[in-house]
Amino acid sequence: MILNGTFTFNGPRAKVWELLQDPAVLAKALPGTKSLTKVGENSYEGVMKVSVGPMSAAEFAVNVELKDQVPPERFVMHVDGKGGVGFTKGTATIELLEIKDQAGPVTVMNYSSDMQIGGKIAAVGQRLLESVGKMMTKQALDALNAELKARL
Amino acid sequence: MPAGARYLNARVVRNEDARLLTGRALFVDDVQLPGMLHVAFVRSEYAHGRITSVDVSAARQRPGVAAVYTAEDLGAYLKPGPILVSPPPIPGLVFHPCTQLPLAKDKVRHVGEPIAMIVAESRYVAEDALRDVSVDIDPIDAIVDLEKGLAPGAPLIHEHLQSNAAAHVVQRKGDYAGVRGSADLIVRRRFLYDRGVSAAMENRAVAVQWNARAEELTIWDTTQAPIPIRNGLAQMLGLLESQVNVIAPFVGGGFGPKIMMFYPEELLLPWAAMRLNRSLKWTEDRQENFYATTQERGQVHDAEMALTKDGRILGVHDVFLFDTGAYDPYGLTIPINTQCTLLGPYDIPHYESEFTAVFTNKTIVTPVRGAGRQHGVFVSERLLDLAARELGVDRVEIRKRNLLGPDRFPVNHEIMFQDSAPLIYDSGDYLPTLEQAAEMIGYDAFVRDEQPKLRAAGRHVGIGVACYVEGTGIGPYEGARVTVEPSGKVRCATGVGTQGQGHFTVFAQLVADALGVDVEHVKVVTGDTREFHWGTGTFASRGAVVAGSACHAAAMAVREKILNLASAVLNVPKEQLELADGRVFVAVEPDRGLSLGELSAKANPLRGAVRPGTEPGLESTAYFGPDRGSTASGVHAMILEVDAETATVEIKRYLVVHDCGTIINPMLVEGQIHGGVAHGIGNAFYEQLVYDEQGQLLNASFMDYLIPTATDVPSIETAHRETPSPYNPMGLKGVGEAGCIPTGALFAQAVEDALAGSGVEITEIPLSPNRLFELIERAKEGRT
Amino acid sequence: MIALDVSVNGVRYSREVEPRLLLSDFLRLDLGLTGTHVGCEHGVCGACTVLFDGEPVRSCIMLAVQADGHDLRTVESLASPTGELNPLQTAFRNAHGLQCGFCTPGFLMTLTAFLRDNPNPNDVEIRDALSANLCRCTGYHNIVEATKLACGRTLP
Amino acid sequence: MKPAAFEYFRPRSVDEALSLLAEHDGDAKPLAGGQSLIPAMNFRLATPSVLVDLNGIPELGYIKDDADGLRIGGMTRQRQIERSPLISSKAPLMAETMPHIAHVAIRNRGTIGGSVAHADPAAELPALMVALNAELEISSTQGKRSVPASEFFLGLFTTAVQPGELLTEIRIPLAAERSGSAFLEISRRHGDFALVGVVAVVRLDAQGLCADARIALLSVGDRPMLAEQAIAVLKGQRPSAELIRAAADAAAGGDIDPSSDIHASARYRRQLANVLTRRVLERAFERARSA
Repeated sequence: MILNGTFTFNGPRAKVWELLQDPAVLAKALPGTKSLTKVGENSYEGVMKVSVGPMSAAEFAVNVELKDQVPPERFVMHVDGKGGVGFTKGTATIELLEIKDQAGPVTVMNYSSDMQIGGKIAAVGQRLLESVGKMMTKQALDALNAELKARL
Repeated sequence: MPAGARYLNARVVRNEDARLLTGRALFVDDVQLPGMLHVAFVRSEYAHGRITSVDVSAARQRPGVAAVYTAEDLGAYLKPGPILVSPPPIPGLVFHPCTQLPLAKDKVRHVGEPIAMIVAESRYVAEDALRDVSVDIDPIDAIVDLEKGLAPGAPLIHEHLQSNAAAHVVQRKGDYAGVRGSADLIVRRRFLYDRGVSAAMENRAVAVQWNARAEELTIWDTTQAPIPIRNGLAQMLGLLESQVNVIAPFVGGGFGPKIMMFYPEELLLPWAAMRLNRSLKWTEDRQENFYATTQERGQVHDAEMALTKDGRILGVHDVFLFDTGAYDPYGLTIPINTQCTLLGPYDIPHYESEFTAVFTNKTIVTPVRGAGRQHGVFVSERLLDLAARELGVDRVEIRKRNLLGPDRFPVNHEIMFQDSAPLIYDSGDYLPTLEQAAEMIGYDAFVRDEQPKLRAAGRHVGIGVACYVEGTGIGPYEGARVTVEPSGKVRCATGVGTQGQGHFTVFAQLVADALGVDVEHVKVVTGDTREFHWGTGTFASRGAVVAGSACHAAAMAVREKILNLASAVLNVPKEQLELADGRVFVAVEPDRGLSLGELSAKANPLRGAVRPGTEPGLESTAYFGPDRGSTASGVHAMILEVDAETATVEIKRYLVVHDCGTIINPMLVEGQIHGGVAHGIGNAFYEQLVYDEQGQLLNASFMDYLIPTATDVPSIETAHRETPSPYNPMGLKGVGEAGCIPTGALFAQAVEDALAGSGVEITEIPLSPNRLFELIERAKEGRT
Repeated sequence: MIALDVSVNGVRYSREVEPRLLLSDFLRLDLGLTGTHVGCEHGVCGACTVLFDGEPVRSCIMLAVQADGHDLRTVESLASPTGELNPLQTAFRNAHGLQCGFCTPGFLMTLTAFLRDNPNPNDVEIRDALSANLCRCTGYHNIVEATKLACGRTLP
Repeated sequence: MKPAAFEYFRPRSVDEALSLLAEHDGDAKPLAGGQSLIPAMNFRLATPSVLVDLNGIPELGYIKDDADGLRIGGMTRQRQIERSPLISSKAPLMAETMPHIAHVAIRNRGTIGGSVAHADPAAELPALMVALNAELEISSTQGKRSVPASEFFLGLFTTAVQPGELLTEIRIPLAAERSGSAFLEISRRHGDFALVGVVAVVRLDAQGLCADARIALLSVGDRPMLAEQAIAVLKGQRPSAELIRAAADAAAGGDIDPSSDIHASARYRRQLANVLTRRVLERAFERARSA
C-alpha cells in the first residue's frame, strides 16, 4: 500500500523535527500505540493496537527504526509489525520544508510510505485498507500538530 | 445398446436427488464418530521465506488440545508428495518435479502452506490454539510475476534448480517458420489469462477412523479419485491396500482440485489418527480454501497467426509462460491441454508451440474445469477476430473458411496430448454446428439490421461467436460390476466418485437399458473402495465415456448370463428371448418367462452344482480403456450490452450448440453446460485472484472473490448435435468442462464488438468493470 | 455455558451451549441435522440458510444462543414424514435444479419463504431472490426453471 | 472460521443493556443484527471480550409516525422497514433503497441501528440518513441526546456514539411538498457493497427552481459524503441537463475522497460518482416535478 501526501504544520521546522524524534510524542501520535520504548539510538519497540470499527483484534508488536537522518530536513522510518491477524512491514520517507508565512514560519511535510501488509488483514481487509491507512495517517498528523501547538 | 432401449437420450430425473433434496445425503463433514477430534493447521503468512523457528509449546499446553505436530514430529513420514501425472514422452521435454512436504520444514513457498497441525476436542479450540503457535519466518522476495521469475538473479523458489523454470516443452506440426514468409497478414499480440479458484461450494474435508482391533483404516475424503488415494495412502502408511478403505460419499462439487492430490491434510490425518488411536476430522474453511486448495489459469501468451489475404490460416506460433505455483505435482497436463486445444476446429497446417512452466510463490496449480483448454481457445479465437478485422472479413465467415471438413477425420495433429497419446480428432461435424449457432443467435440479421440501429441510438451492443474442440474421455480405464439381486433390483458398482454429474442416474440408465429394468431399480454405488477398487477417478470429462462404457459392458455381460440361464430354464434358444420390465421372456409368448429376481435366485442355487465354466449369480465385472480420448466440440454465441459510461456489462443472450457424441441424458448434459458457462462467465468478468507483489492474496473470501450469482448469469439456450465417437461402443464424448472453455474468448469478442470504433481491444481475461473502464480510458487517450 | 431452548422442525430441544457456538454448528453437531450445509462461514454463500421464525437467515453468522425461544425450520422439515418430496423439492428434481446438491438446502429454504410471500413471481424477481445463494454447478438456469415449475408454470 | 470465546449477556430492556455496557466500560460490544460483526468474529478480526446482545429487547423494534415524521427503533429489522406500508408511503426513498442492502436473509437479521452505528462507508443506510437529514437518538445511562446525521458520521466506522452508548432511535423528517428523491448504486453483484452509490432528495419551489437538495454518496470516502458543492450548484437554479451535469461534476470532484481497492480505482469511482449523480438527479427532479 502506497500512501503519499503533504501536511502543513504551523510552526518552525526545527520544532517539528524535534517532535518527530521524541518517542513520547511518537507514542502519542501513532494511532493505537500502547507502548513505545527506545531500544537503541534510533530504534524503538512497542505494541500497537489498531482498532477499526468492529475489527478489534489487530494488535501488533512493532519495531520502528529511524534511518538516513538529515536534520532537520528528512529521515526514513522503517516499521516492522507482527500480530495475530497478520504483519506489516515498510518504510515511510519524511521530508520537511520550512516556508516563511506572514503569520510566522510553517513547515510543509511531504511523506511517502510504502507498507507491505500480509496475513489475514491483507486477505480480507482489502476493501478498507487504503481508507484505514489514510485514516491512521490523518490521526497521526493531527495529533502531531496538536502537540506542536501545545509546545509553541 | 439392445433394441428397445428406452433410457438412452431420455430426460430421466435423477436417482440421487431425493437424498440431496431432503438433507439425507452424506457429505464428508457430516461424518461424526464417537470421540472424534478436530484438526486445524497453522499456515504460513508469508509467500516465500525461511522458517527460523516454530514454537508450539504454548499450544500443547492449552486445555482441549490433544496433539500438535510440526515437520520435526513426522519422522520418516516427512517426504515430498508424489508426482501425480508424469509428463508425456515429448522429445526434448524438460521437467523438474518438485512436490510439497506435508508440513513445511525449512522453507515456505506460498501463503497458506501448512507448518503445524493441531488436534483438539473441537474446531473452536483448535483455532484458539492456532494463535498460541509462534512461527518466525525470514522473508525472501516473492516470485509473483512470471517474467520476473525467470529473470536472471531472481530468488530461487527451489534452490537446487538453476532457475524458476519448472518445465520447457516445444511441440511442432509442419514448418511455421517456412510458411511465415508467404503470409499476407501476420497478427501478433500478447494475451493474458489470470488465476481463479474452483470454488466448489463444499470445501475439502477428511474424516478418518482407525480401527485398531481390525487394523483397518477408513477415510472419508472429498476426493474425485478415491482408488488412487487408497492405494497411495496404503503404501505410505505401510498398510495393505485392503486395510484401507477410502469413501468419497456425496462430494459437493469437484471441478478438478479434488482429484487424487495427496494434499497435506489427506496425508496427515490418517497418520495422526493411527498414532493417536482416535477418529479425526478436518474440514477446510473457506479462507483456507483460497490458499490450500489448488488453483488455475495464470498464463501469458505471445502468439501470432499467419494468414492469406482471404483469411485462410497458414499457421500459428505461440510462446507462453504457465504459472504452476509453488510446486508442480500435476506435471504438465494443463499447458499441454493449452497447446492441443489452441488448434480448435480449424485447419492449421503449421503450428509451433513452446511453453515454459514457471514456479511462483502462489498456491499450487492443478487442473480446474477446462484445465488449460480455455487459454488455447482464447488465443486462437482472438487472433481470428483480429485477423477478420484487419482483412475486412466477417467473424463468422473467417471461421467457416478455416473449419476442418467432415472428410478429414480422423485428424492427426502430429503433437502429443496430455494422455501421452498423439492428438487425434476422432470425429466431428463443425460447419453445421457453427451455422446452427449463428442461425439461433440471428447473427446475420443482428449484424446487418439491428446493430446499426442500436449504434445509431448510442447503445453499445455486441455479438460474439466462438468455437472450440475439446479432448475428453481419456484412459487409462475404468471398471464396473453389475449384479442382479434376488429382489430383481440391480446394483452397479464403479470406482469413479460423483461430484454432482449424475452418476447414479446415467450409469443406471445404461444398465437399465441393457437389462430391461426400470432405471429407479438400478442402484449405483460409486466412490467407495470397499465396493470397487480398480480404476482412477472422475476428471478430464471422462466419467460417462470411460466408466459409462464399463457399466454398459458389465451390464451387457450380465444380459448374456441372463439369456444363457433363462434359455436353459425355459428351454428356449436364447435368440428367442427378450428382456423388458424386469423380466426375461419368450418374445412371441410374453407370458412365458420369469422375473430377473427369480432368475437371480436360480443362478445361486442352494442344491446342485454350479456347472464348470459358469459362475454363480447374475453378476459381471467389465473394464473399458479407450486407446485415446474422444473429441467433443461446440460453438457458443452471445449478445451483450456495455454501458460505456459505467463500464458495466449486461449479457442479453447466451447460447450453446454442443456436440458430445451420443447423449445419455440431455437434461444432465444441459446442466453440465449451464454450469460450465456460469463458471466461464465468472472467469471472464467476475473472478480473479489478486496477488500483491509479495504474493499476498488480497481477496481470500467470498466477499471479494466474486462467484457469479443468478443475476449475473443469463438464461442459457442449448442445442445438441450428435456425432458419435468411434472410440467407444456407444459413441460417447465428455461434456463436463465444455461450458467454460470458450466463454472468455466469446466475452472478449462481444465486448470488443460492443465498443467497436472506440479502439478498445481485449487481450486479457478476466475483465472487470474497473479494468474495462481503464481500457476505455486508455483507448480514448490513444485517440487524442 | 448458556441454556438454550429451541424448536427445530417442530421438535423442542433444551441444550447447554458455549455462547460462541454458531447456529449452523449447533444444528449440525449438537442436533445432528446435517442437511444444513456450511460453505463460507461469512454470510455470503447462503448454503446454511434456515428459516428463523419463518424467515430465511444465515445460520453461520448467528449464534446458537440467539435461537433461544425461537422456531427454526431446516431442509429436513420439507419432505413428508414418509419421505415424500414437497412440491418445491419435486420441482427441483424434475427440472434438474441441483447437481452436487451441496448448496441445495440453502436454495430450498430461501425459496420456501420467497414463494410463500410471492407465489407468482416473474423471472426477474426469481433471479433476484436466488442471487442470495451461490451455486457452482447449475449456472442457476435450472434452479430458475425449478422455481417456475414450483409455482405452477410449465417447463419450456 | 470460528469465533474466539467471549462473555455473553442478553438484556431484556434498554436500561439493562446500557447498564451492562457501562459496567464493562469499553470492553463490551453491542450485538445488533450481527451481520457484519459475526463474520468479523468468524474471521477472528473482531475478538470482543463481552457481547451485549440487543436482540432480546422488544422495545427497540418499531416504526411509528407523528407530526414531525417517522420514528424507527434502533433494532428494527431492515426487512421490516422494507415491507412496512408506513415506510413506503411516508419515506419512499427508504423503501427504494432497502432492497439494495445485501439480501433478504441478511436484512431479516440486520437492523437499521446496527448498520447506521457500524458506519461502513460503503453501506447504504448511513448515506440514506445523511440525504434524509435524519436525527439520530443516542442513549446512555446518563440520558439521551439527539445528533443530526450530518454530524453523526465522524470517519471510518466512527460515529458520535461513544463506548457505553447505544443508537436507540432514528427519526426521519417528513418529505416536503414538490420534492423528489432517488437512489442508485453500482455494485459488482446484486447485494455486494456498492462500488459507488448516490442518494438524493431535491425540492422545487413554486417556480420550478431547485429550492433545496441533499445528495449523499457512499463508498467514496471514509464516511457517507454529503455533496456540498454539488448542492450549492443546484440551489436556486432551474434544473436542466447542463445544471445537473455541473452538479455531477462538482459531486465527483471536490465533494468526495475515494480510495482505490481491488474492485475499483479512485479514478473509476469518480467516474461512477459523476454518472450516478447525474442519473439520480435526473430521476429525483423528474419525480419532484410530477409530485
